[in-house]
Amino acid sequence: MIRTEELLLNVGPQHPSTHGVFRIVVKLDGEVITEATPVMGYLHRGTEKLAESLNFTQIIPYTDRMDYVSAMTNNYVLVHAVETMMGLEVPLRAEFLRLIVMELQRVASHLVWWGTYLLDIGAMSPFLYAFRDREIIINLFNELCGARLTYNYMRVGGVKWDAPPGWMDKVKDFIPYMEKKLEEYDKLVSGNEIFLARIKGVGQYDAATAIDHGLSGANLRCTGVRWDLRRDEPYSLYSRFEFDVPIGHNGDCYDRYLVRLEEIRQSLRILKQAVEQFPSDGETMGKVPRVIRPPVGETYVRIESPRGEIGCHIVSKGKAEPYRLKFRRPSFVNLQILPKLLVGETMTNLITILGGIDIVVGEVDC
Amino acid sequence: MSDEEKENLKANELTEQQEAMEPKQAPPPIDAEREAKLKAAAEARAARAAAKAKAEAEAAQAELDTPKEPSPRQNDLERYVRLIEDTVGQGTVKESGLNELNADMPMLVIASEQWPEVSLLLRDHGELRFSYLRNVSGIDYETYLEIVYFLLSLDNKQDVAIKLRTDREAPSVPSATPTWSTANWNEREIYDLLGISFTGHPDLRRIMMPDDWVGHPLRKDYEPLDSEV
Amino acid sequence: MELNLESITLEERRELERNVFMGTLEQLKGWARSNSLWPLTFGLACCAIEMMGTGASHYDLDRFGVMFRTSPRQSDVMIVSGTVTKKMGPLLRRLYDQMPEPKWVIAMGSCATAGGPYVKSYAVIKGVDQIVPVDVYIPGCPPNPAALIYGINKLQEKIRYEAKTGKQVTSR
Amino acid sequence: MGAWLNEPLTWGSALILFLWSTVFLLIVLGFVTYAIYYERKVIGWMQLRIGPNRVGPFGLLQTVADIFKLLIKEDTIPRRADRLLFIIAPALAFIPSFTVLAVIPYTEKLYFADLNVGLLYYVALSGITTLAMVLGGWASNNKYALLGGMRSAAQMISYEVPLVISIVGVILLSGSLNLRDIVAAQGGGWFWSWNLFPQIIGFIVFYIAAVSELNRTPFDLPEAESELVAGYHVEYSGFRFAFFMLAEYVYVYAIAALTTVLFLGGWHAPAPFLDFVPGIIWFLLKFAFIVFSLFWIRATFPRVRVDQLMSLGWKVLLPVALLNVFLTALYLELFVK
Repeated sequence: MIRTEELLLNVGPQHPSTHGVFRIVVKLDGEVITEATPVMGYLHRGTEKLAESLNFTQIIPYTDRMDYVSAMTNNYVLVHAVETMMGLEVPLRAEFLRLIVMELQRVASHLVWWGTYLLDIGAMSPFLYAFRDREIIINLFNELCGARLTYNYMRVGGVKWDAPPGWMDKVKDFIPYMEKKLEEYDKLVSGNEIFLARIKGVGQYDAATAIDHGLSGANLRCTGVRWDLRRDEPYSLYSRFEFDVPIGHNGDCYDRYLVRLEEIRQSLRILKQAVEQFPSDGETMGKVPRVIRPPVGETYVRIESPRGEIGCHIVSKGKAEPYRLKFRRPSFVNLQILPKLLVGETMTNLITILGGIDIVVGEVDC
Repeated sequence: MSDEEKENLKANELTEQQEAMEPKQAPPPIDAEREAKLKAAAEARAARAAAKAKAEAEAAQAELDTPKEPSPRQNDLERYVRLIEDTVGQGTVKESGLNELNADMPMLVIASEQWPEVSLLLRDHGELRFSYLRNVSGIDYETYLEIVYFLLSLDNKQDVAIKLRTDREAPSVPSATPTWSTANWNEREIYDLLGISFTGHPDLRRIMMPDDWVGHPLRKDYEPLDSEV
Repeated sequence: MELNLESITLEERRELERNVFMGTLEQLKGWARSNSLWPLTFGLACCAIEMMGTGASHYDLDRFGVMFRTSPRQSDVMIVSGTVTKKMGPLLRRLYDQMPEPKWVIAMGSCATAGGPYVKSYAVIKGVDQIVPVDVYIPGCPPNPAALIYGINKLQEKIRYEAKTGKQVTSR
Repeated sequence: MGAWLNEPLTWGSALILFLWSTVFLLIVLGFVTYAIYYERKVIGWMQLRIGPNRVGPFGLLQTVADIFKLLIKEDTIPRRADRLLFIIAPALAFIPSFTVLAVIPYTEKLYFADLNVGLLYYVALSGITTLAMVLGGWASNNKYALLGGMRSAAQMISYEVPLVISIVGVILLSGSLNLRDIVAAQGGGWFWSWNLFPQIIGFIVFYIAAVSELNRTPFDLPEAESELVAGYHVEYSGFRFAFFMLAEYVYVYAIAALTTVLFLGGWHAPAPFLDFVPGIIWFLLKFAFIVFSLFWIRATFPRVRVDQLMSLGWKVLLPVALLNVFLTALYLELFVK
């Protein structure tokens, strides 16, 4: 008599493809998943509690470490929230610098995603190509603010450092370089039969499901919902620039892949215009009181991070420290759809789907 | 502000700083000079407070004098309140207002018993269609706990914030997970960190902290058990 | 040359007593171990991205024979790259226990060294050395890839030094 | 060498055979050492890296250090593992991989065993390694290892079928299972008389199936790093792990040599006027090219999924291989007879 039983498999927290310390407990019937339970919190560091005893300038470095692949956008959401509350004016040059670094960061973040996703699927080389090009952006940031990953660049009312001489030219040179490389990547990967067979039709969901689960970013756009906060709720200077919001139609991993690649192109397009229009001189720091004390009340601002809608909810009691600071982390919200997608898939597709959602565990757990 | 006043202010600040450095219950004055100094400082402080109060009063007066432009969102707010009160019942909306700090986003405080009904209305009503739940925040206001749902209608491009309030001792509100799946993990997180239990939630477990963790870290009176580790 | 056996110190005598052959064998082992440090892919937080960057084209850890292994059974050194939370601590210890001897630990970044910016947090372990013995601490938040390479070089130096002299640099 | 095999076994001949195989083992070990080094270097260059360059001149001693370290590493056996099977598995993986090398002819003179059923012998023995992987995966008492072991069993059995059938065309053309005869049949003249061109379909099927048999990218599912951590050898450490790696690279050697023999004309020069170059050089050149192409593929392709792997094996490769046999037979029947 042959007895069969389901296999309970622990994927993570130390697993090469969970992108950090994330764990999924899956029930396997052969190689088919019958139930998946994500377990997180292995990187829960209590940022929100820590922030309650720090003043706003001191919180900025913590936002870097939340989504460490895209630190600049996280910087921005916090300073933007405080500026909204206090009604501060940001000098044009500073706003341009912010926008440029945010778009560069989007390119860098998508590159990391691209490389690691291909690594998950089993191709080694794209990872190294992606990191080579990311290294250029990192070097640009390093020149600008002296850090490679956690920049602590933006301040309430402006930015900390002005661009060093010649920096903008380097950005200008980078754009055509990256465009050329993107074509190369397309040739190398996007048409690969094995790759297409691996991701087409995998992890499919429709727009209603995506909205119900509160997905944002490429995860929402891949279903055909044209929703990009840069376009629909413009912040910063995005209304000045021309760019498209790429959408997919099938809502599968392949569409997510295409949308992200296209987003890199659109970011480069924005960058090109921003570098053109960059004011030749001006202040990089607005008129800001020495101690930043937002008025009593609360505000919720949201911007488009590479992973989706990142929001910041500040409750202030008129002190230099926030009374309560809550971040809406796109990775955390996007991940919720995972258990639903995994049922009935094979072990191999688990990796494909999880990678396609593009999470950063620091942000999931905060 | 004239130069003289500025100097005065500076001097005041200095004395205040000096005072701050001294212990709160100052020892009885020994010499006259010191006594005089303290007295002067106290006087200056009183004067400053008076000036400040006056300025504030003036500002408030000025605000009253120039009536604010009615916000374009005012109509929306009234519409939401009317719709909810008409459909669900009078007294469902306890408070309502526009949040000036947040581009006049309408904010409604809902009686938590009616929340499941209201949530369905908000999602499904043809005029509202708040199908997208952006964020759920939990806040500990020391006297009560508050949960804020930030909703968005992708069709109308309108947003609204819904607040629920509950007491601190046995905090419990109905869950919004049956309406928006987004609420699932967000509510679990609030349960974990603030200790609010959501009735009707399909899977209310701790999400961030280990299952055997004691206490709810985001409460204002939270004391960690093992702060040395 | 005449050797005065009376005047040598105790330490020197111990050194002499160590068999010459054994000495070279130990050195050979030290050479092999130090040149083939396979770290466990153990990305925790921000530092993991820099660790990945160090493995990538620009810095290329493969030059030093450092090859990331995913199974703890096949790895020699654990690079703790990031914040260790109280939830993660027991698992980290278990992974360390699964690694075969001889094994080393590099605490990469200030979080792993002493809690870093999260030192006041309720959920973070203030230094991974409370759980596992650490050989090399690398400061930085996150450390530059060059700093990680320097840390690995220091660990190699340590392994060779211990093999050569028989002394322990750090207590375990 | 062949002569020794036909004589009655004496102590003297046994000793000589033993010495020969030891020498050969060392050669194979040398190959494995430098194949790994070569792989790391080549893939490094393809990925714009440098690859190992610190240990010894140009990093030449890197693999030596790696192997030595693995040998002196602590040997762990999980407490709840099946000890006997756990210990047997690495040896069982290595022994057949080394044994199959006996039938490979390098030149007309240089070969170890002149078996009439050389090809059959190779295919039969190499199947045993699958067993070792399943055993290792099972004995580890680890779920990832079990999944890896199961995958490898399914994969290797599925791909053994097209592998063998793709060779049938070669056997038909040369009319022998003896590898020396197969090479001899391809000789005499230009490179188009090699089996590569008449048997191009067979070659493609053989090559794909061979990559799969080797568990290399894009068919490295049994040890898929990003899914199963390390697959069937996840619990193996130290020299037991080294044995698995050794077996893997010896198979690279074996498959590269077999491809050279079956399809690339063994020791024959590509053109008659190049005959002055010794045959062994030609053999090594072709052999090295095949090894390189295996590494090249590894740096290029992503991994396929289990179900796609199976359908490729059964639905595409097997029918194509059968078609190839049919076409070859038809050709022989119509034009040669």
